Amino acid sequence: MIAIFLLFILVLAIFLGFELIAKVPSTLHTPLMSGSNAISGITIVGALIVTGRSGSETATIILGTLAVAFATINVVGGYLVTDRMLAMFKKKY
Amino acid sequence: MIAIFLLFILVLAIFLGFELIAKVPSTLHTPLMSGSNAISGITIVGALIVTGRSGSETATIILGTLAVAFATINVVGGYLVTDRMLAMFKKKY
Amino acid sequence: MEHIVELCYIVAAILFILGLKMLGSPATARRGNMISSLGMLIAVVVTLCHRDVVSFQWIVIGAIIGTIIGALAARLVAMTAMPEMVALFNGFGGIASLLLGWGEFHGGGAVSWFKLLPIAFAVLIGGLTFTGSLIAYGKLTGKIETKPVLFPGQQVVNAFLLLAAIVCTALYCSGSASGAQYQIFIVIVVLSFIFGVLAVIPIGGADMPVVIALLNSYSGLAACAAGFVILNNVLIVSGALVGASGIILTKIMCKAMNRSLANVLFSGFGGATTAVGGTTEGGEVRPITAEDAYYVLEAAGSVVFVPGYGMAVAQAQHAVRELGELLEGNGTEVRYAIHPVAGRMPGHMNVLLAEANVSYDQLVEPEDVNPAMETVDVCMIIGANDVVNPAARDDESSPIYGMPIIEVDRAKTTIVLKRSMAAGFAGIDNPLFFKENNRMLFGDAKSSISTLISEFK
Amino acid sequence: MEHIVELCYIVAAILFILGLKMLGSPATARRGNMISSLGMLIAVVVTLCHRDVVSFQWIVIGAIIGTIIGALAARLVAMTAMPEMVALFNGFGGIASLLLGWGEFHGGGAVSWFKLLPIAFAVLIGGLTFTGSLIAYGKLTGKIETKPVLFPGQQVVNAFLLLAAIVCTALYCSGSASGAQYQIFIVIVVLSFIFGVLAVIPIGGADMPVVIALLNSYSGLAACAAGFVILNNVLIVSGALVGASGIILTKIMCKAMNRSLANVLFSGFGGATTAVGGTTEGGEVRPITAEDAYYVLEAAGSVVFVPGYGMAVAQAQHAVRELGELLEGNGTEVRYAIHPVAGRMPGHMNVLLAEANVSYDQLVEPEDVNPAMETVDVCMIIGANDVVNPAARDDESSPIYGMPIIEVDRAKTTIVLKRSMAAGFAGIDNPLFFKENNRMLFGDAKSSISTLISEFK
Ligand SMILES: NC(=O)c1ccc[n+]([C@@H]2O[C@H](COP(=O)([O-])OP(=O)(O)OC[C@H]3O[C@@H](n4cnc5c(N)ncnc54)[C@H](OP(=O)(O)O)[C@@H]3O)[C@@H](O)[C@H]2O)c1
Ligand SMILES: NC(=O)c1ccc[n+]([C@@H]2O[C@H](COP(=O)([O-])OP(=O)(O)OC[C@H]3O[C@@H](n4cnc5c(N)ncnc54)[C@H](OP(=O)(O)O)[C@@H]3O)[C@@H](O)[C@H]2O)c1
Repeated sequence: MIAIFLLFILVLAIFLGFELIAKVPSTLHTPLMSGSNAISGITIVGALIVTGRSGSETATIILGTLAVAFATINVVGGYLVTDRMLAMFKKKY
Repeated sequence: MIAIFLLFILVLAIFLGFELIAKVPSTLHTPLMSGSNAISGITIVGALIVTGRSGSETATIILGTLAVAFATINVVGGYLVTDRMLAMFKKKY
Repeated sequence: MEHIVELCYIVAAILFILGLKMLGSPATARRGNMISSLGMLIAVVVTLCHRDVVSFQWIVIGAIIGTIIGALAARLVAMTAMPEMVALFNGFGGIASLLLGWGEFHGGGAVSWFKLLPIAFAVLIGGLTFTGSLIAYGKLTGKIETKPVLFPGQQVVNAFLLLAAIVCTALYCSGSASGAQYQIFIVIVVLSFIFGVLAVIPIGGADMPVVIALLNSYSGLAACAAGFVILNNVLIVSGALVGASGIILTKIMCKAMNRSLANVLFSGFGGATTAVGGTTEGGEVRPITAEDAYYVLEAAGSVVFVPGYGMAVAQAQHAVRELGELLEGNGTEVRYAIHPVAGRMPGHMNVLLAEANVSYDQLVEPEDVNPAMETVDVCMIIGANDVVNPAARDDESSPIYGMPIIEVDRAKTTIVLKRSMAAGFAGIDNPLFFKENNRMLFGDAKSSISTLISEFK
Repeated sequence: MEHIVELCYIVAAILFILGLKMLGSPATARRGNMISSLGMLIAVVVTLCHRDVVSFQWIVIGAIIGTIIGALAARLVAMTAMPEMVALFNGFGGIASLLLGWGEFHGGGAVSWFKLLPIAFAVLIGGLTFTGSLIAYGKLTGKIETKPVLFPGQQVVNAFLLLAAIVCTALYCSGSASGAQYQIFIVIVVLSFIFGVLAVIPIGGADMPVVIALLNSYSGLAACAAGFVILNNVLIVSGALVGASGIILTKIMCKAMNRSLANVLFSGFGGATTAVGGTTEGGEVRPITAEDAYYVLEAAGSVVFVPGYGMAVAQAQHAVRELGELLEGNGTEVRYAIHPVAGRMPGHMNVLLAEANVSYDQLVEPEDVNPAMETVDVCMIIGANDVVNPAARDDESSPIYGMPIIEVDRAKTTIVLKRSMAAGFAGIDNPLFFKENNRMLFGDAKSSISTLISEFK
């Protein structure tokens, strides 16, 4: 049953994603690319759970820590770089 | 946990609904109104389950049958009337 | 099996979504509606295969009755009676949610607040939608007083009832009144009916389209609540889609009328205003005969028709189309400028003109026609009033100030077709009628246009 | 507690959605990005409060390393190096999904196919995204051969590897190879890496932006798969949003280049084409000196700048802005026409001009500037080539026929700034250069414009 719910959520999110992104003007496509890239760093949530679980083997912890590090680069780098770009988009009067 | 999933689905569907409907041009607002009204007849699914369950009391069955009848009017009437309207929207060349 | 049923529900939801998406363009709208109905069919068929559903006798009876009534109603209704038809269907959706909730409660499946609360919501919203829609139907067909019904202490009564509903719901959900739970439930049902009536009677008949859109949204919410009652995904998704759609339509209408939703719901608009109608001040009015109007049209290089509520009253859409074709045959460029709230429901004019077979690419929106209005030779205003009132643009003290209009007063010539100098829906003067380049062609729109047509032939 | 965590995940998902929505307009985009990052923060914090997460030592180490690297990279990267930066970050997202899947598998929580299959997907897509992104990064920075690397039998090798991956995944999920399951898992990991390499090496360096958008979409799918591994809503929703975004961007780019995705991925475009570059036929070319160009600009009432990849190469955006301001001071109307695929990534020109402080309301799209092109006095084409090639409109035999262009050839005068008669990205002739009303201002765009600026002062 959980699988059904997750599938339903997936389907809705895909439709929503298409509707949202199709509206972004080409002006903003580069920041959109890096901004959505940052969102894909959400795997960090999974990495945290795998790493932080009690009683894991060393190998699991190493894998988890690497996952945390890489996902963090993706998240932090992605958001910061997007912000840097967007900070430049200004309207003058 | 199921409540959480359902809530998540609700939230996504609301966002999706707003994105979808906001794009409909005013030309089509009347058919949109009756078309979405027909969709709200989806309660028929619930009505069917309540009515068709085994070993229900008479009162439940009466309530369910009424629900089925009303929901069917909503569904059948709504879709047909929308179709009648939309059949008139034509482009001439 | 269970899983297949659920997967089919997902498919049904996808079809609803695709259907709504395709309703976004006239070219695909009809197919969109069919796809949406296919989704409904799948949802129904699959539910009948559900393991819980074992006895079909009553289902068949209910479904047959519903199908006959629904199909007949959809067939027989006149295009001009669309608003009231939608209101009625909408009410039926609401009562279905209420009955579903009641059946589930009576069936006794409900013990925890987790189930009782959604039932209470389904009943409250469903019942309110039902009676509210019935009142709206009555007002639109003129079967009940269309003027706002206001009585002293109305707000107090409303507040008291709201409190009662909250208390009842709390008692009922907490289960602390176990002996009287059924009685309390009935009270909630009755309260929901009263709510619907009280919410709609203070609203004027002309504001009913807004009310219908809002009630449409409520029927979606009721379906959502019903979805939480029987823990069903597809009800929740469809309900949310409908809820969103109703709210957006409400917002669009309020914005186009330049009024807040609160103003529509609570102000009793349309009660006092009828008195203001039919004023005279403002200058000289220049009437024109159909014959003279013919000469003006005959010489025009470009004509824009601006239809309004009067075209619906006069049922003049076919005549208008015929006139338009004659003009085109004469080498005149013909367009139809449609204001989003012309008429009495959103997209009203579009439906009427579509019925009369006007190609939808001849219809233009105010934003597209306004900028080049100076180049238009003749604007024919057919039973429109508020939507072409320049006071909305110029007169800050006007109640409709700020409402976007079709700026026909900037065209070279305007001809207004109406029966009298009476005001329109908003009940206010229209300075356009007194402009120097405006002519009034008095009389029923349909007969005026028929005369024009006969001049052309 | 559990429920609160899940509710917070819903909030995080809502913030992502709102953030993406706000990215839809330049005025709100920055706030949208912040809202999205707030969602991420909430998701992370709440996960740390999750009852399963008990030891923090390694988490802190990983997070600190990641934050330092990420922040430094984001700080130090030059605006022109954005494409490769995004590629790199993207690859890191992919490897994180792979490692997460691996950790979960190693942790032994996985026994049923219901868990094993998502792990296999997370690993396959994550690994492919990782190596593919690294190759794309290498190609963009010129660290590896940018030309398509094609070898005989490539398709056969790919098909064989795909088959191997399917077989391994099936074996691994069915659990029928219980003794060798770990070995099979490692084979899947290796295969995923090989896939990424093989998928990207046959694609030319200039097509990398499309590849990056596609890999971006894959990293979203990997996150989705990871979400199914740990049964987490927010991963699924965010992954789906990113997946959709990547696919739409890919589609937009392909459409603007008038090529199919299959053509981009498999045709080895850009390998042969460089040879075609620098042709001569087509008529007489009229060079112009900066001084003469100054007189033309000085006399112009309206000027449209059309930047292209050459502006990025020459880093001329600041000079362009300065020239634009001088012209405005001179009473000339100045606009910037931006083609969606000018440059080497979608929106490339917008970012550069924004960096140079050009107000975004001076930027216009092709659809807006084309209709009134006849009224433009001078079009300054700054290192653009394919996006202004009239062959795309007129010459059915041209490989770019059908691609929408900025129709500068219809302007009164055009001045093209480039270094030679060499072709652009598509490697084809540009008839524009031989038109009578066109002048070529040869030389590096930045120095040409600087000369123009000094003339103005
Ligand atoms: N569309 C919606 O969704 C919606 C919803 C709620 C409210 N409204 C409101 O409705 C109004 C719509 O504006 P509108 O310009 O379309 O209409 P209007 O302002 O209500 O004016 C209609 C005019 O038509 C004339 N008329 C009536 N019957 C006629 C006939 N048989 N032949 C010729 N003329 C006839 C009337 O004048 P005579 O009596 O002199 O003939 C009247 O002035 C707006 O104020 C809008 O805010 C619209
Ligand atoms: N934006 C995207 O997302 C994307 C993605 C993939 C592919 N593409 C493709 O990339 C192309 C973009 O078109 P485009 O018109 O922007 O560029 P282009 O057609 O590639 O032409 C760029 C021109 O700039 C000139 N140039 C290079 N360096 C210069 C310098 N320092 N100073 C002056 N001129 C210089 C080059 O000529 P010289 O060598 O003679 O100076 C060249 O002809 C399209 O074909 C598009 O399909 C775009």
